[in-house]
Amino acid sequence: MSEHNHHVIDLKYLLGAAGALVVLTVITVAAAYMDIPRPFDLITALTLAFGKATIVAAVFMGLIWDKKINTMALLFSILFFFIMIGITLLDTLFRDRPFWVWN
Amino acid sequence: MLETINRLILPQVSSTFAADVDGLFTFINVASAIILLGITVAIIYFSIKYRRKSEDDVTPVIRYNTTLELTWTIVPFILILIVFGWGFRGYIDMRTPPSNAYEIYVTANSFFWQFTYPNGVQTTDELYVPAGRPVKLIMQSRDVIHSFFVPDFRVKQDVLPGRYTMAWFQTLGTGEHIIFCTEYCGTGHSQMDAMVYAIEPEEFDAWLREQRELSEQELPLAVLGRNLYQQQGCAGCHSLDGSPGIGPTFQGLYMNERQFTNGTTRIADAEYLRESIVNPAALINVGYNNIMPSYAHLSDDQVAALIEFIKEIE
Amino acid sequence: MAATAKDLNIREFPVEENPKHHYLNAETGLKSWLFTVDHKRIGLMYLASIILFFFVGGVLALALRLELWEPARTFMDADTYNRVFTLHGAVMVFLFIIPSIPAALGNFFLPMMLGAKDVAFPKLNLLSFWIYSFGALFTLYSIAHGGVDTGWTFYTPYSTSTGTAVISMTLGVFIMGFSSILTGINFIVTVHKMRAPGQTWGKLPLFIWSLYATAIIQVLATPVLAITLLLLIMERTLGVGIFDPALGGDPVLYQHFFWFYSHPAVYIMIVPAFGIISEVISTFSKKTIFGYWLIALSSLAIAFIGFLVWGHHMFVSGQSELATVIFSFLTFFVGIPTGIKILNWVATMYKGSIDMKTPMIYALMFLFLFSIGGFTGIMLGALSVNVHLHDTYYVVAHFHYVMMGGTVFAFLAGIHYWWPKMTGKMYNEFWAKVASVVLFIGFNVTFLPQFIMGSQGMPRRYYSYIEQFQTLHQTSTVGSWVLGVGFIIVGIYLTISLFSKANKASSNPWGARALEWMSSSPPAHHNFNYTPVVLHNPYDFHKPISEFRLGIDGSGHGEETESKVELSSDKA
Amino acid sequence: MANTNTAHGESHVQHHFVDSEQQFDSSKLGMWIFLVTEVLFFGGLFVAYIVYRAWNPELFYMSAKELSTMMGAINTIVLIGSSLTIALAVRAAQLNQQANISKYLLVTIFLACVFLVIKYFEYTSKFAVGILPGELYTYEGIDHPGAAIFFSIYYMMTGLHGIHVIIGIGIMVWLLVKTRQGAYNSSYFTPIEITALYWHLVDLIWIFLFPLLYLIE
Ligand code: HEA
Ligand code: HEA
Ligand code: HEC
Ligand code: CUA
Ligand SMILES: [Cu+2]
Repeated sequence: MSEHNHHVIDLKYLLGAAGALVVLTVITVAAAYMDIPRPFDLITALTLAFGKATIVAAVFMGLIWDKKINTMALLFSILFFFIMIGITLLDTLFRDRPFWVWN
Repeated sequence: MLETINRLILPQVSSTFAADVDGLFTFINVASAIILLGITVAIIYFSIKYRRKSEDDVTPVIRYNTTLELTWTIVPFILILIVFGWGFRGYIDMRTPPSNAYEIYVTANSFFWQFTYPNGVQTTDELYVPAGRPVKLIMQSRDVIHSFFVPDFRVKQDVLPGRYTMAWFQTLGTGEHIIFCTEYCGTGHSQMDAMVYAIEPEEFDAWLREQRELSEQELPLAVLGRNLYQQQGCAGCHSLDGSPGIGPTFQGLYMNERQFTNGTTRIADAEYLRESIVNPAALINVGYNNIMPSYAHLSDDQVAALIEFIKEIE
Repeated sequence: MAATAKDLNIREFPVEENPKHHYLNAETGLKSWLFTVDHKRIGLMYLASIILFFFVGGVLALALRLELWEPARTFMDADTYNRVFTLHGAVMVFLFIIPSIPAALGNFFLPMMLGAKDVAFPKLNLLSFWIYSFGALFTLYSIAHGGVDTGWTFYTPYSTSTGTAVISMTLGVFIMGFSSILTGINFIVTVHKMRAPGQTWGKLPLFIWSLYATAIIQVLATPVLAITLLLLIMERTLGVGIFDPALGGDPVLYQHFFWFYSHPAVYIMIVPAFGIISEVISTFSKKTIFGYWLIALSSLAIAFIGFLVWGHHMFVSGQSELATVIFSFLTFFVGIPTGIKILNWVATMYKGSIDMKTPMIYALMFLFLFSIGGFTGIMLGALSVNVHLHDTYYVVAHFHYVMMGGTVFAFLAGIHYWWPKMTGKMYNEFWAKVASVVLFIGFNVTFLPQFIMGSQGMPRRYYSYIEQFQTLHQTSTVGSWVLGVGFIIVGIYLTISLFSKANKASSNPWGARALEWMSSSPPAHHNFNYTPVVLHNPYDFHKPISEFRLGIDGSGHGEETESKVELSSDKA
Repeated sequence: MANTNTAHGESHVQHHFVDSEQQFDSSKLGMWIFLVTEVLFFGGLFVAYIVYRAWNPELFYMSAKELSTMMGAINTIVLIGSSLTIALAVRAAQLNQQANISKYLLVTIFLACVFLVIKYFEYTSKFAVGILPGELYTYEGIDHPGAAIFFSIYYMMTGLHGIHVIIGIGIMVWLLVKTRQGAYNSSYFTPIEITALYWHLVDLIWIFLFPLLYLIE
């Protein structure tokens, strides 16, 4: 039990994670200077950001070794954020498409 | 009998979609009443039948019953699908004006309604529409959010600043109907009512022409001022007979001494009146709030007309 | 918690009746209250504050109703009226009903029902109470500085342009949000980590389940309210323009933000009430609750669906029609888990041994009144009907039926149910029954007419109205006086019960089975002098009561437990 | 069931917990739930961002150009570094290396301050040309009527994030003082652990702010 909770994260994971984050940051900036066409530049940037976020959460925050419930909490918050933005966009993106324009 | 009850609790049916709305209203009421009656009867019956007889009563262990649980999941499920579908259909109607609808522009202000007809005629707090023809309202607000509501038509739509919203209706005949503002908009919210007059289409055309001619005529300044007083909504806040309102009465205002919240006083001469109309925030009368909108967009002639009109009210 | 029952020396612990030492006299003096970390005392302090604010809100309501006696002015002017209804709504929602059941009764009973000594973070719990008080002070400050006239919804752009004390009021609500979040965090962790040995999720009292679902909503929704109010404050101070059409912003976006919190918030108000009803109906029917898991999980279902439907407050606001239709569709689905609860409660009474004590009367009134409130919610969710009824008194009646007829009646049930446990005193049963009937009548006389005038088109937030509605308004006003009389009776007999000597309550006057009843009345300073062990579902009335009083020796104080268990020092 | 190491004498278990295991787990879960509220708190601003971006994609491309990618990138690296050092501080505590706890906390605080200093230079250079939030906005370099809104959102997001950094510094200074007093060791380091979680979240949020605000060209 104790080892489980008080898991001491191996130094190589911590340093590895930091290294990976720096590399990904450099790639993010580089990708921004390349002329990737419109929607894809954003998609690249966000994919990279999600990758970095996963590293931070998994290694630095220790979720890999931690109780599942903590990971669930984080995932829940993200789910509800997506609910909030997703449903709001159903309004803001579709305002100029009312029924009376359809016929 | 349902019809009688409906007449007691719903306003008159005066537009093409009112009947459908009332139908759904009745359906939900009846369905709810049946379920509620069931629940209530069960509660009362159980309370009497199974009342405690002694402190040692032993009760059976009943933890679950799949049939029952399924029943009271599925029956409500079916009911809500019906309610959704019915409401959806009615709503689509309300959002789909026929393409031949007669278009009127509506501007909401704190606290009055302005209606602008295709030929440029403007009215305030009085909406004339041709009876039996579809009418589409294209609405915008000058300041905060208001809402356009005619109970007799079952029509309601918020009116927003910086954007058009739309409502439409078709009356079933001629008649007068009240318009309410149903989005809270401040001090005068509950006085922001107006009237719809549905008149025969021929009569309507004649009315529209007459208004057009009237507005082109040369009128004496004070008369013009009186019209502006109605059209610009001054009437919503300023009375002419001394009765208190959202703003000070115009009765006896001219050349009277005014007291301001910053402690100064001033005689209400023509220049003061002009300033009060164009830049009302500059001096605030004691006992009133700084809520009068600026009328800087009025032309000099119009302001002059208003001042002449105010002068005459003694 | 990992230990199984047979490793431990389990035995029955008898309850001490009329204890000399209990949490109320463990320490004395004002300080022992203001700086206590005892969840029971914090619960009582919340209870006192909440009752205070209910009366403030109630007196404002009486003033509103009185003003509506005449179509035009009765005794206050339009600006005052607007401030009064805003304050009534804000006080009732943010200072009374949101903290009511969770922070007062929940704080008191959640740890006891889990057999724990306290919530997981007692200091945070105290902090949460102080934050609440601090936020309440801001609200009082804004009253003193001219009040607020925006309605409790603070809609932009009106709220950014009106000259009243909007900033201090929103700041107050913002601060109280943190109090609500802290309570939520505390409850979630406590339920997860501090259950008594043997108390699996299937043996939790339903009140705990409902508080758990509520806490999830609090934690997920309240931060959005906080950021919304912060944006509103920024809008007023810096003119950031996100909600201001003049700068390219969008006022409807504000409404999304506000209702993303405030719709789930209505379930923060009602779900704990459901928990009380489960306890009361089962206890006074002396019968196993029918459909335990469905009642437990439907709370979570309501919490989840509740996050998907906020736009039903915005059907005519100018949001896209696509969103409107989807919101309406989703709205109805809350009705199903709610209905499951209601019908399971009714089924619990079947073949029970029903004892019509005051808490039970309130619970049954709840079933009736809340169902009306719920059905009229369905009515409002129906698209074409909502267009007609939105922002009329029909909505006002709907939400008073659910909040007052629902939550407040359940709250009254809860207070009467747990009064002997909290205070160690019994109240006068006769007067309690009289009051409940007076309240029931008063409530319906006040709010039934509002359904009718709303259907006829009477808009809400109206200072003056057309004469056609006068009779209905006057009926409603008379009803509000009856309500006032009812609450005065409640106040009198409860106060008397506190101070008279002859009415000591026994530890378990209703013969209930949940853990809180296995402690003395009033409970000991640390709730239990042993570590309770749970074997049965809390509604297993067919099991002898002695099997609900099991436990293991040792007060469960950390140090003592540790001294008993062989400690192995391990290098992590 | 309580395998707690009490070798260091003093017990940190509060009376209502059964053992320190339960106490530690509870604190950690509590912190994670608090982080959930933080995600949704910032989430509101992200919603505003996404909605306005969907309405005015051009504006967001134009405005992002005004921000200094270099400064943003350096700050990203700085925060990543600080995340590493605070993780190392936790590790040091777990291994009972008192001196290292202080050392890593100090570095973390230093990096956090670097972040703020860079942010300060960024803000002032914007203020100088009249890029201010909302009504105060006077800059004329961006030819778009909604430009003020982008920068309102920019200031709200980075400002709120900055406040979190400042709060983080405050907590870490307090941890440092307590560490020096010998309050933490391998059997009790909960405050360091949960502060680290908080700090990582601050980092996480910046990881999204950086590409969204600075990089969309
Ligand atoms: C405790 C608070 C509470 C609760 C529990 C509810 C519950 C519900 N509410 Fe209510 N509501 C409010 C508080 C609450 N509401 C407030 C404060 C406002 C106004 C805010 C303002 O503008 O100021 C409001 C406004 C409001 C509106 C907007 C009205 C408008 O402004 O136009 C709508 C519209 O859909 C709505 C719907 C519902 C629904 C569908 C439920 C459902 O959860 C109800 C579910 C219950 C049942 C359905 C009854 C039991 C079920 C059965 C017995 C089974 C059989 C069921 C079926 C056949 C369906 N509510
Ligand atoms: C928990 C929520 C809650 C509760 C319990 C109540 C309770 C009551 N409400 Fe409330 N109400 C709201 C929440 C609540 N309300 C909200 C959110 C709004 C919307 C605001 C807005 O539009 O922004 C609203 C709006 C609202 C309106 C509409 C105003 C308008 O739109 O113009 C009305 C009008 O009748 C009203 C009346 C009442 C009445 C009569 C009670 C009664 O049930 C009150 C009963 C209580 C008492 C009667 C107190 C008893 C006390 C005494 C008897 C003490 C006597 C004291 C001394 C002598 C010192 N309320
Ligand atoms: C929204 C309500 C409102 C409307 C509409 C309104 N006013 Fe006013 N008005 C006020 C208030 C309130 C005051 C007092 C506060 C102040 O001095 O600014 C006032 C003050 C005045 C005064 C100074 C009166 C005095 O007693 O010193 C004049 C003149 C005036 N208004 C003219 C007009 C005219 C002309 C119109 C229409 C073109 C008009 N107002 C429309 C609310 C309104
Ligand atoms: Cu205009 Cu209310
Ligand atoms: Cu709702």
